[in-house]
Amino acid sequence: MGEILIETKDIGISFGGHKAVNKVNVKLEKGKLTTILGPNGAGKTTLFNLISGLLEPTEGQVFFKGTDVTHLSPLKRIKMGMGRSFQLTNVFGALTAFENVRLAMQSKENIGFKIFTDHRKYKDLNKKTDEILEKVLLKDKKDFLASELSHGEQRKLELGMVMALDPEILLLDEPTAGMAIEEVPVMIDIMRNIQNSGTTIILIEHKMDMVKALSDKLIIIVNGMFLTEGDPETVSKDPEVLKAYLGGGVLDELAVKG
Amino acid sequence: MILKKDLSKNMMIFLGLLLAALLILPHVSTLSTTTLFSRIFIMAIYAMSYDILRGYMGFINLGHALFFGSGAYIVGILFNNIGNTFPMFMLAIVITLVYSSVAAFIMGKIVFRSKGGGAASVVAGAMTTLALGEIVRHTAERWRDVTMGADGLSFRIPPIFSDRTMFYYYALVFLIVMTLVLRQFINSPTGRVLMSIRENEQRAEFLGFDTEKYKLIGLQVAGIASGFSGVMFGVLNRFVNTELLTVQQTLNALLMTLVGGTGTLYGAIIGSGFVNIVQSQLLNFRSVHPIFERWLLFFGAMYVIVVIFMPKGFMGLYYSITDKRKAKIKNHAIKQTAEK
Amino acid sequence: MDIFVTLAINGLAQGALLFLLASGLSIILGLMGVVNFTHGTLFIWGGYVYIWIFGLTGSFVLGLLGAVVVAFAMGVFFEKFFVSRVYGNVPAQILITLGLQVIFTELVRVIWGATPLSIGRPAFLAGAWDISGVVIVHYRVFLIAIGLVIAVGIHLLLNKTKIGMIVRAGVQRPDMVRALGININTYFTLVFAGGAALAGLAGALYAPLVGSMTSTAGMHNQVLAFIVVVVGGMGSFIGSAGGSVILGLMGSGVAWFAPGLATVANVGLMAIVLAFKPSGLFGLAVKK
Amino acid sequence: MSSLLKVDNLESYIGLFTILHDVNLEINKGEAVALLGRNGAGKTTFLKTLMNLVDTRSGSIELNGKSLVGVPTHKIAKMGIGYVPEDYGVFDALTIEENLKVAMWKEDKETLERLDYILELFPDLKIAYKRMAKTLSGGQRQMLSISRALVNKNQILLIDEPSKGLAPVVIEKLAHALKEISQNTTVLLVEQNFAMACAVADKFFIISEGKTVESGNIKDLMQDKELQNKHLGVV
Amino acid sequence: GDEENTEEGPIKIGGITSLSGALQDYGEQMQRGFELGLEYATDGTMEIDGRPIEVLWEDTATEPEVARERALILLEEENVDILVGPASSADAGAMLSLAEEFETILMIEPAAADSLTGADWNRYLFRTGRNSAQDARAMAEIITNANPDAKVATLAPDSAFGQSMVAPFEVALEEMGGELVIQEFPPAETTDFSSYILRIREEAPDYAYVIWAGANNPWGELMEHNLEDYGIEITTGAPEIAALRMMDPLVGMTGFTVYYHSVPDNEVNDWLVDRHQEEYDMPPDIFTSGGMASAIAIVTAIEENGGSMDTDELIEVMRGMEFESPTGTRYFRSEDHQAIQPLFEIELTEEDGVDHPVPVHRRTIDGEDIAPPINVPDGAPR
Ligand SMILES: Nc1ncnc2c1ncn2[C@@H]1O[C@H](COP(=O)(O)OP(=O)(O)OP(=O)(O)O)[C@@H](O)[C@H]1O
Ligand SMILES: Nc1ncnc2c1ncn2[C@@H]1O[C@H](COP(=O)(O)OP(=O)(O)OP(=O)(O)O)[C@@H](O)[C@H]1O
Ligand SMILES: [Mg+2]
Ligand SMILES: [Mg+2]
Repeated sequence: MGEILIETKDIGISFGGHKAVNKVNVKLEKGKLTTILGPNGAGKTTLFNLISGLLEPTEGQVFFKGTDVTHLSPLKRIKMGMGRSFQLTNVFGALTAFENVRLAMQSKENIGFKIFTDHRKYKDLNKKTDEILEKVLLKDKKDFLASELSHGEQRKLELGMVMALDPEILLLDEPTAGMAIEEVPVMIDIMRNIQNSGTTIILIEHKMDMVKALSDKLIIIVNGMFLTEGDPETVSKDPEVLKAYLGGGVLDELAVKG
Repeated sequence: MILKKDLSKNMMIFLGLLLAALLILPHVSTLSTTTLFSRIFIMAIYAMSYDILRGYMGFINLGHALFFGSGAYIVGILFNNIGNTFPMFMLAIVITLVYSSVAAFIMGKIVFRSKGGGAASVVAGAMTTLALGEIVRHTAERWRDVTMGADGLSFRIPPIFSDRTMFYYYALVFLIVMTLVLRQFINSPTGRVLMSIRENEQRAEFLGFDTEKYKLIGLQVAGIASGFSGVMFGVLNRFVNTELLTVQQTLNALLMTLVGGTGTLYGAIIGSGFVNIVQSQLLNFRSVHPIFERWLLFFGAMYVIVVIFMPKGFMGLYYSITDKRKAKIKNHAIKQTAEK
Repeated sequence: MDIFVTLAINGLAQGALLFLLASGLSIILGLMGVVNFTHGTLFIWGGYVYIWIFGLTGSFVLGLLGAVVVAFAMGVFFEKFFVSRVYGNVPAQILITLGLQVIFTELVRVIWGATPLSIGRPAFLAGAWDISGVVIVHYRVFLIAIGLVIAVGIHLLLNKTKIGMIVRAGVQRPDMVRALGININTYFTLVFAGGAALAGLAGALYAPLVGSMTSTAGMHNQVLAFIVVVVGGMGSFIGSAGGSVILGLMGSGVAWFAPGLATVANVGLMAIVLAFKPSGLFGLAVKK
Repeated sequence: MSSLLKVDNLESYIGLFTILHDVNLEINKGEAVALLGRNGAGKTTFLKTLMNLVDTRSGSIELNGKSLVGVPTHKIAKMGIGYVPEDYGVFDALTIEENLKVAMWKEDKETLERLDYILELFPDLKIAYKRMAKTLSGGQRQMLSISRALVNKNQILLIDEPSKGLAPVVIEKLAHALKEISQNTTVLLVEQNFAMACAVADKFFIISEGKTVESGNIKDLMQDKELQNKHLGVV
Repeated sequence: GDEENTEEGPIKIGGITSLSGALQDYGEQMQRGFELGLEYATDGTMEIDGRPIEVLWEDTATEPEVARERALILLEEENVDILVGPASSADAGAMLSLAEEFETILMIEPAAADSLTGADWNRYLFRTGRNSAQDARAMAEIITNANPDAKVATLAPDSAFGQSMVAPFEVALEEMGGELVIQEFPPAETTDFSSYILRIREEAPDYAYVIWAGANNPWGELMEHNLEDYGIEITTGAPEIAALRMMDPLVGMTGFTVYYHSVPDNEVNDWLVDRHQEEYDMPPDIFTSGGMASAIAIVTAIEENGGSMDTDELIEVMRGMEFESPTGTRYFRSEDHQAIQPLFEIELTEEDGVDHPVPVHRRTIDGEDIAPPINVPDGAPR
């Protein structure tokens, strides 16, 4: 096994009586693309929230690069090199697409609290922003307010923002939900490139084609508990996984029958 | 300066003419008009400081008057108790700077404790600041030996300020300088982060911005600007009472920014001009027709009309014209994406 | 000892008055999320209409009824033509309602003059019991009773019918509520007007308590209502009731033990509550 | 079969932007129709225009021969349209139960039976029945949103990307259910998941650049790789 | 005080007071009184030595900044010779420096804060109205007159107004041999006075001096707590008629008043009552009387100055000048320009056909006996 970037130890959280995540132990390797799979409500997003610090666990610990970050604020974890996207689209509605990405870039460049220099002076920042918008297919819409974008376009913007952040490890929560099928290959490309540039990606995704094409490892979570893990091929044939998550692939049959 | 890039040629000419007009104004108008304009300039800064909070940070501060009123008190108390000299004025500026930033820091620490968006938290913030503002007002009211409470503190000012025409120019310079400074602040990286916080604080935090710090800075800058305008207001009026610390005083700022257009900075200047001139005109109309003895009816109607017919204020009207041009380009872009 | 009993009873009665004052706002601010600065105006209109009708008819009940009806009608007018345009936009709400407040307060002066009008309590509610030094004023007991009736009534109305949930849903996603086939505008109008009517009732009940009504009484009472709602917890009607009682008792206590703090006690409490529990004292307890 | 929904030369706009330029389509009673197209093509805007959540500039929309243009949204809904918006439109501050209650027009036996059926379909909702909707996971929100549209007896369902965020098993179940529902209720489905679309719909329309550009039988589209490529990019 | 204006054209008086806002009522009364006062003092001609008098009214809206701005318009654009008003002490405070700057007399009426003719005094300020200290001394005088070593409690709102009424009272009372045993300051908006009243009851003073202006008042509660049974006598200054209407429970009380239309007995007042009744169909009120007094003072001064409007001369003339008023003769004390005037001891009685307790004259308190201390700053230019 390669270097472990993130490790959870018996991490868990309960809301009232409900254990959304229950003693989960995962090790996320550097440089690998790991996909977390599980039925709706399994606790995937909650696990992300625990790792990224949006929620504090009721039990267990999170380690990031060997440091115990369990009680660190999200901000500190981000500064340490963690980045995440959100399942429900979460962009700055009244700012332009460009500004959305530029802000992420600004944060990454760590310009700090400059209160009397003009933001437009940072030319290379603007250039890099344009590049990213081009990558996520939003070049033409850079002057649109984020709220004027269609849902799929907002998902792309969201992706652009985390790319600009260029973190060491990237937690992506269903980045392609609602994206046009035609663009899935582009997204796969983008993610491959990110990965190749040395970023570790952790993905939550329901699109199996994409998952199989990209993942080095799958982790299956059901009912808040770790079920199994392994390489995509093996895991996607696991009968338990089929039952709990994948179903029988009847969709295609249905379609054929009409 | 980037100013050049931002302004079209027509705009530059317009601003040049406006400045020229303002420069000769005192020589062609009555003293009371000159004073009205001094007041407009000073209130414009107060309103701009409010717009930083409201328009750029999305934070409704119902205690904002505490900075403004305190600035006026600081200068008044110094003049009254130590001496009405220019050095005391400078001292007042320094004390106001320190006081405002400390007060803003404390206010921020209390108000920004609870994070998150939603109408409920906007209201919670508004009510917390209202409470803080009221506490300051009550403190001033109780500290009667020094502040004279609601009856007010009248004081003498240094001779250098006593010429109204000269003071008009000071106020104008003050306005121009503060506008440039605040503008620069809005355009700074920090200013941009504030806008992102307004849109979605949680997201800003997950982009790696320490949102609380940024908000504190924003509040401090606004507080200081407001405090400075309070100092100038005190010198203009040579009088200060607890009225300057009331919620009503804060709401005046809100009104001015809304009339001018929130989140536009310059809107506050237009708003200050409009509101102050309307109020003064309505009082002038008393002698025209007795119905204007009930001028408050019209003043109230102005609030309502502005919100209904000019929800984005005067600057909003202006932008909607430029927007139409932009819209064309965007419509084009919609097609282009679709074609790909 | 008798002093403390007197203070406790007065505190409760004060709580009842605060509750009446805040109940309308609790609905409008808490449920609809509208920062309504016309509350104070509706309150004084209630008081003036009561005095006017009471003067004409001599009937306490007709006076109250008149106040409620007029305030309700004003509420419909405010909501339909003004407030309905600014849902979700707090600053615009503040300004538009403030404008209406200025206009309608000035109208009070035009109609009834700026001079405070005095008004006595109806004969059957005048007077007090003095039980060995403990003074219990009839009218205050009456206020407690009315407060209870209103609290229970509105609570049932909001919880046993769909009104409460529809309005809460409509505040968050008016478009979606409409897309479910509900005419949310009518709900908003009725609920706003209902809140307005309660403000009017509060004004009508307040006038006989303090013995007069004046056009300047609105602003202070309005701020007080805001404080009650925020301290109790926005969005929780019962929270407002709890907040009222706490503020009422605190008022008595502070006035006795630390009268120097009386002027800031309410806002001070609000600041503390908001700083440590922004959802208000009863914000969570009630809404599980 | 009689036409249920008929749209002609529809043009609609948001603020200063014209989004739909020329949309034409006709749906008959009892059909299940998929509306396809790339991101930003105008699918969502079309559904919103039907609900009068987006303004129509010109053209006509008729449901059972009655024009919908300019009719208030709530009245349109009451004509028997169930709507599942793209962003779920869940009421966060209400419980699951309340979300469903708000949606119900009446609480008669039939409605309650439908409710049982729904909760059977999405057991997740049943478990979380008394919980605030803001605590739901992404997929559960989608389930709730769909359920809300199903509790009433509708003539037509407008569903914007139902498969988004749902696990494959659930998509499967949903597809079955929609297929079943489409026996009695007309379904208009916006989908990016082609398999799902094919599983549910009989007919399709493709929107591009705010215009309807293709239509036909979905089986033909399944065969016609070229057409798929041109408008959907499916490989 | 513009020189060019002195001999030709009308005499311009700027009336600036609260015609809207919180003190609108006071302002309007004063306005009426002032106009009637001019009529009286000029025998209906509205002229002095053949020069017509023109009064320009401005509304302060009861806001100091507005007051200042409107005053500036009067002074600068209208070139008024003299300013009169306002109702609110804060409005007055904001205008003080303008009087000095424009070297124009500001005749303060009815704003009552002591500082206006005290710490903040300048040579252009005159006040026809009484100040808080005069009220305080009248009250102290009445109490000690009845009970030379009375123990007294005060109940006043926790505001500039309340404090400024109690502070001079304490001084005056002590000076006259009484003792102020407890001071209660409920917030101005209080609707539940019980704690404060109970504390007073515990202290068992001989008198409770209640100072209250405002709609929510303690009268009812004071009665409910039966202070009389505990040997505590309630006393206060009888206010304007609107406020008297709320004082039904206090019938029988002894106190003082500045003015009530049936209290003073002199021909100015007789004229005022008749004329006011004729014009407005109601009796004049406190601030009407004040307004009239200020008008008479101004006319008297100009006449004594031979019709000249020269400010310095007027100031000289007015120092020590006696003038008539509806409450009797007053004079401007030359040290601080405060009008020294009589106040009245009264008793509230019920009267048929009147909707409020009527103050009945018991005794006139000589102005000299209640002259307030002089607090003009030492170095102030005279
Ligand atoms: N605050 C909360 N209170 C109670 N339950 C919660 C809360 N937050 C989440 N849950 C529950 O915890 C479970 C896990 O939710 P989570 O969002 O992690 O699911 P998920 O695996 O991301 O699902 P999906 O694929 O649908 O997004 C769900 O059943 C959800 O309803
Ligand atoms: N509020 C708005 N203001 C301006 N333009 C908008 C607005 N909403 C959407 N648009 C534009 O309208 C076009 C169509 O958007 P729509 O949401 O209907 O697309 P869609 O087909 O549903 O796409 P997706 O598959 O991404 O959901 C897009 O180009 C978008 O930029
Ligand atoms: Mg999830
Ligand atoms: Mg869409």
